[in-house]
Amino acid sequence: MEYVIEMNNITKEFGNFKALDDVTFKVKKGEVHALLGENGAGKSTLMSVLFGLYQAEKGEIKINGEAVKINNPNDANALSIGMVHQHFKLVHNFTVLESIVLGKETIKRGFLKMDDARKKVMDLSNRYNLRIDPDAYISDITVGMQQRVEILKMLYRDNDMLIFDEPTAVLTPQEIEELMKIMKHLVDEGKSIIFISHKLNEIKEVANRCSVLRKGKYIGTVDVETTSKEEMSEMMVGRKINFHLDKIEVKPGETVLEVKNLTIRSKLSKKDVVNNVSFKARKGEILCVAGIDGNGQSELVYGITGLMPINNGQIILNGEDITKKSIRKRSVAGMSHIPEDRHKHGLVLDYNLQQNAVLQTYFEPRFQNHGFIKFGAVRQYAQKLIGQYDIRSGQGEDSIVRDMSGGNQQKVIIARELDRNPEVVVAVQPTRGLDVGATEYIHKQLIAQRDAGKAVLLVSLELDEVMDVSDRIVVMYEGEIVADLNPKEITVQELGLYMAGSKRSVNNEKEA
Amino acid sequence: MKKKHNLLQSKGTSSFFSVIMAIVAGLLFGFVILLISNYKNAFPALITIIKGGFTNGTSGLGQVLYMATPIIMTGLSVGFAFKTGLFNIGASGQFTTGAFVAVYIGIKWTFLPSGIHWIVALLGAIIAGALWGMVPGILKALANVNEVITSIMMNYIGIYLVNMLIVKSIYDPLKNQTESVPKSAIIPRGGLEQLFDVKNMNIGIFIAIFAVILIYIVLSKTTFGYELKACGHSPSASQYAGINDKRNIILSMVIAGALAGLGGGLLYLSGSGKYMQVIDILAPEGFNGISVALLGMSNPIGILFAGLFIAHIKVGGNNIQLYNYSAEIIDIIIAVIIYCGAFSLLFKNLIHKLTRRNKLEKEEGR
Amino acid sequence: MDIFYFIVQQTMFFAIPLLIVALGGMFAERSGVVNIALEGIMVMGAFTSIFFIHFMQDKMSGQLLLILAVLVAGLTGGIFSLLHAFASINLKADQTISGTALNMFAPAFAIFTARMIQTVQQVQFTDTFFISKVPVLGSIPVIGPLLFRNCYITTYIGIGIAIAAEIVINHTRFGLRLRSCGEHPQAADSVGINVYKIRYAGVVISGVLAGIGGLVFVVPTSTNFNATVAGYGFLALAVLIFGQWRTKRIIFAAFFFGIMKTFASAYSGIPFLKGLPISNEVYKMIPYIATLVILTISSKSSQAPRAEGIPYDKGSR
Amino acid sequence: ACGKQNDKKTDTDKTEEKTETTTPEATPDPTKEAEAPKTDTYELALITDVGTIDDKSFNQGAWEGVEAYAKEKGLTYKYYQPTGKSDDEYMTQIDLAVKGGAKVIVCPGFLFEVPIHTAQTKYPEVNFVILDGAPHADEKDAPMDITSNTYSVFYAEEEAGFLAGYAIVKEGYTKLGFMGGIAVPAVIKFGYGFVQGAEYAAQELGLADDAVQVKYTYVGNFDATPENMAKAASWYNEGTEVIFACGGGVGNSVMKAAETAGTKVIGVDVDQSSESPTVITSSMKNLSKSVYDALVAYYNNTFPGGTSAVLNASVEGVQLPMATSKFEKFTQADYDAIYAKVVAGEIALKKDTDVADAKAVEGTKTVVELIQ
Ligand SMILES: Nc1ncnc2c1ncn2[C@@H]1O[C@H](COP(=O)(O)OP(=O)(O)OP(=O)(O)O)[C@@H](O)[C@H]1O
Ligand SMILES: Nc1ncnc2c1ncn2[C@@H]1O[C@H](COP(=O)(O)OP(=O)(O)OP(=O)(O)O)[C@@H](O)[C@H]1O
Ligand SMILES: [Mg+2]
Ligand SMILES: [Mg+2]
Repeated sequence: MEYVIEMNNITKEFGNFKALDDVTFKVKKGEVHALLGENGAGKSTLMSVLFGLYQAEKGEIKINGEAVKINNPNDANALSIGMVHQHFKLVHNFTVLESIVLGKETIKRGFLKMDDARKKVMDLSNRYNLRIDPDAYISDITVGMQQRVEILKMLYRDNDMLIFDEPTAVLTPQEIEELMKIMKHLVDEGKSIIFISHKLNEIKEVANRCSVLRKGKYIGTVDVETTSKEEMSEMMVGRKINFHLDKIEVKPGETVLEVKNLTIRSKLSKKDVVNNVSFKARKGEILCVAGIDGNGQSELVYGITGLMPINNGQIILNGEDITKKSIRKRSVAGMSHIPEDRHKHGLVLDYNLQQNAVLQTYFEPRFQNHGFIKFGAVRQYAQKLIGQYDIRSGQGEDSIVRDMSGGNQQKVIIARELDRNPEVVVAVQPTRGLDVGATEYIHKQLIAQRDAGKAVLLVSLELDEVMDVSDRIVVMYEGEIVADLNPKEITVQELGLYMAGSKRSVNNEKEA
Repeated sequence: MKKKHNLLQSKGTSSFFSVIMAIVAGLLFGFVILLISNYKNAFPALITIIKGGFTNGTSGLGQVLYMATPIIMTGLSVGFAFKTGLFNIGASGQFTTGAFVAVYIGIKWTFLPSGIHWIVALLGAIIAGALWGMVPGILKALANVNEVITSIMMNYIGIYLVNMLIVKSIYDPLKNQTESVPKSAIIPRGGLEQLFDVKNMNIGIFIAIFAVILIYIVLSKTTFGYELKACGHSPSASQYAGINDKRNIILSMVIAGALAGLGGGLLYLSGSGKYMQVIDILAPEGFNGISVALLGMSNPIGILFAGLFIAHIKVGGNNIQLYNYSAEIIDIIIAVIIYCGAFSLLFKNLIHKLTRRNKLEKEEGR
Repeated sequence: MDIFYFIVQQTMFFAIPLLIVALGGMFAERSGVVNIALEGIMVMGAFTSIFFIHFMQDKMSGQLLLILAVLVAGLTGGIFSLLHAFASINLKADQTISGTALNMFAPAFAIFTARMIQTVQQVQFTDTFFISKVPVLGSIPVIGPLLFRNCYITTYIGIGIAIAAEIVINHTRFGLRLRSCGEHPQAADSVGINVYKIRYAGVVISGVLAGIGGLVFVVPTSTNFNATVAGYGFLALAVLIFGQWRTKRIIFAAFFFGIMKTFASAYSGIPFLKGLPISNEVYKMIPYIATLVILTISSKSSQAPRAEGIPYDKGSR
Repeated sequence: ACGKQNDKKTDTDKTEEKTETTTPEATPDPTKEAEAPKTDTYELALITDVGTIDDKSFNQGAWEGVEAYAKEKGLTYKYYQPTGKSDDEYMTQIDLAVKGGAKVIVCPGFLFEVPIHTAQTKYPEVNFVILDGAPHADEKDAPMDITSNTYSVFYAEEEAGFLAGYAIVKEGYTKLGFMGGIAVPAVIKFGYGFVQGAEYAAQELGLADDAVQVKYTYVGNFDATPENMAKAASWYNEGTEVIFACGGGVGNSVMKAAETAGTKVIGVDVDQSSESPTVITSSMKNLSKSVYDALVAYYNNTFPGGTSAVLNASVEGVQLPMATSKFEKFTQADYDAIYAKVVAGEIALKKDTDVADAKAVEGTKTVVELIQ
């Protein structure tokens, strides 16, 4: 009984599209098994089949050597399989405790009996060092805690086989580190883990073996220790990936975007989530705003782009004060925005690709004439973007965006925002959840913008990205800018200290 | 061959087929009811229903157009709001206030020259309906109040207010209704009364068709429509794109209200001897508008045909009284047709699957 | 004091049916299905149950008959609502479609069937259910005249339903699961909850309650049933939204609306309102205007169940 | 073109009428015939107005007259229900009824005034009975214009109301209410008569000044609604003993309120005693009898076409159904006596056209409290 999980010759179709084509995937007991593949390769789909969310058209699943049918998550659960989904499955107005017990409630005569559950959850929380507040509402807790809730959900169900679908995409470096520890701890206890990630460093650190999918097909399984990152990524995309970003030196030019004493007060907590922040972004420079999630970066961007009203301060774009200007005016004045939440802000999911391609430009004369849309021009433009940015989807420019894979959805946004020839690009986590190929591509695009003399304001939680791409780094901590750094002069460790608030080099001068 | 596939694939066509299926199902159901209540005449009665407006020569057709006009307008109102993500259940109140202002202007502003009078009265109806739609719009945009509930409230406020105003201004106490509207405010016949054997046929239907085309163009061809639909699908993404979503919510409701208000004006200025009565009943045209919009799949052109169709079989339903069936059967049939509209998704997916398979096979072969 | 008791007693007649039906709507909507068919379901429930009373009143009378009728009404509503559930859950159709269809179907069906059976469309019934004073309880000072005189057993049924609804929604496993389906069905599905089943349950409960609400609406206010519930289904929908989909607030909303309605229709018998120079039509408008005003003030944070109105599709992401 | 065709048709029809052979409207248009080959024909027709045929009131009363006569003579009969309320839609029903072979069409309600004005010339061979109205053109203040194939019937509702008001005060009640549906002439006349009847009885009984109080309102609809029921309940709660519920379904709401309050109701139009035990009497106009009589006249070739009649007590156009009334003090003899006085015209009653509101018809013994 070598394998705890065996998925043999799995084929899964969506309509006529083969998301999985004869995939074989085997996990040994007590290992962390990484699953690697480009966006849309079928990783989540494969795991959903294992977890009973989807039924495969062909193939068989063996758990502990026995052939099983997994028709729904209950079956999976009964087989001791648990899953942390790529997009968390938590109810926003449930408490942490309710979220964990949902589906496996302890009851007495039909009534909920939370006390036992609470005890068990708190025990688990302590044992695995998964810190949570059982009575907090999901909508009020950080993404990191949400993830811990998801993990506790699995543990609460006494699952032995744990699936983590891109758990690190939304975590801060510290949280990632913590998660790695937890995973090792879990494996030490004899549990088996499937770990999906696009980040080869993480796979290198935590995984024992790694299986690779490409376009729905199984490519192979390798031993992580003996395989280099380059080899793995080549397996994944079918070509060599250049991990080193070629960046020519560019001398920053004049200031494009200036933020002066920006303050934003939270409506809920009445706290200054952005506190007297000032900085300048110059032509030919990628300025990165680093920081742990929840330190005011999102609000800062909302304030700059106009999605949130600000309480104090000034925003100046190319010498023009845009503080009170509408979103549209800012956009026309040359501000591009790659938003953090692509589903909420970036795309009208029920519009097709063409319609989304002109979301920021539909009113320009090239796309409309006296208020009438020039459909031919829009189509051509969408086709151009598809070609240029390698956007893949079922029906080309007519695809409804909702049906597209996350990576390709992101590409639509990137294409749209960069192709507008902006003065400044405000990019928030532009590569979140993207595979290495796509990430590389987007980084290159951002650098190209900078080389073309644009200013890029990059907000990222990923230290690698911060260090590799940016020309200058400002670090935000509790709403304030605590450091203004040159990436060539600091180490990742140092940066981490600034982010954690244990070091600061810029003082917050209220009067300035 | 290619052409045919494109045709089948196009959303419009598969919607059309599913509507036809729904209609067939509804009629079958109606037939069963006819059989149950009196099997002897069931068949000729069914034929009469299907023939609908074609039964009585031009007079039947005229009747269809007359009946269809107001429900096309309220249908358009509801359907337009649907397209922009709002559920305008308040078409009834907008219809009533529009009708009142039209009738009021018709009766009181007799100083207007006759070529202008009716136009001003209809404009009044449009404005009144727009205002009535604006209230839910503003409350939704600025205070986050669900438009369904405000529309329901506005329906009742509308009916009571209009009743009060009628009694204060243009009341005929002998008949508990408004006074009659002078000829100058009646919508012109445009020669239609000669084409159709209905005394009071007028160009209202053309005004409705014009509104349909206008809304169709606005929604599908203009940037304004693009914005409105974007707000309907995703307010947050629209906001991100610099679209003023609050303004658009208000505008959507204003336009929806204006359409329903115009419907009220068109009906009560039709010169058909229709009077606004002082009675505490919500105008049924508003709720029929929901049916029309759903049957027309919120597509303006679809709504036009849905309105005509419902009027058509209602005329048929009226005629089956001669076979001793009660006209309620028609409501049952329409209900079933709308219900079967729910199957359209199923049907559409089926067509989609079939055509896609063909397409893929073809592509593979290439 | 008398007039105060009177107002409370009258308020019950408006508030209780609204309450029951709005709570029904709550179960559907918090499971994720919008139910605008409440009006139609009320009509159906009232129709069959009043018919039931009509036929049975020779053989029995009083509270037993009424309770049986309540069961009939609930059963009818539950069955009728299955149509809505089927269309909006299985067929994943737009939920206004079947709602509108049911609203249209019910009165036409009631009239048609009544005429088939008894040639007239009104269904007559004899009211043997009125309780002028509940034994013992009716004699308690203040509480007695307030709650236990001039009433119907349906009032207590309504209050019982409200209490049960609060408990079920907030304190049972079913309630927890129901809420999860209305907020995030994918989450529910991923922990092995059958979203379809839960939603069916939600819709059927709404049907049962709306059916009962139809009967409860008719019994204290007329001597026959004439295929209409006078828009109270839509008002219940409004109460549901006014109550922000929460039991306690719905109770408040229903009684608020009920008391406004009582003032509006019984002002001529209420001393302090009688003298005011306000016309009948204005009084009629007041409940609706008051509701609008309160909503405007209180809606900023109102949030419908997030997944409400969105058909759940296992495959969708 | 159409107009001409119509003219031709009526010409042929007229010639046919002379020969009096087949049903009217049978020959002229062959296409129409072909389209509807097998429809049954109905000789007597009634078209409902706002209410339905079984409204327990106005339409139903008229329908019962049609039904009674038709059954008696073995004639075919049928009612038609308009799809909407407008002159055109009523006209459509008249067309349909004619197509259905109607010889006599009964139209209850003043809403038919304009449509019948059109129809009486369009279908000269068909006879029309209009209740509560008289045909006139579609213009403001147009005078009555009635042709020989139309018979217009009004009722002296004020007399019916008078009888009810008189009887109820004689019975010993002094706290009264009048709850009208909508303020249309018939309803107003009932109301005024009711107040005047109460006053008359109070005078006879020698009651103190202002001894009889009448709450008086029009609720604005003809439906059974909780609002109407609450309104009635509030009156009863305040001490009102009897309410004259004068408006179709409103009656059901009032009866309900009376059932719970243990008070009384006066019904309207038809004998409503079977609706509820609280109905003490009904202020009836003899709808069915007048329709029946008109039909008898038609088949005896004495159809009073071209005239408009007001059916009052003298022709038994109004009454209280004494047999089903639940009076304890007010006797048949009392009824006969007062009825005779009304017939004799001894009592001058004010009508809707005479005074502005019900306040103006109160007397020394009666106070009317108008509730607007
Ligand atoms: N419900 C669905 N309906 C249609 N197509 C789907 C569905 N779910 C997934 N797909 C398609 O199947 C393919 C595989 O998707 P999947 O989510 O498994 O990719 P992934 O490897 O997890 O990618 P990512 O790294 O972006 O998460 C994609 O092309 C996607 O568009
Ligand atoms: N995400 C959240 N964040 C903060 N507070 C919340 C959140 N969700 C709910 N609450 C608050 O918690 C309380 C309980 O919420 P819940 O949704 O159970 O409603 P409730 O008050 O119990 O009403 P009902 O009993 O009628 O359902 C409410 O007062 C609500 O305002
Ligand atoms: Mg994935
Ligand atoms: Mg709760």
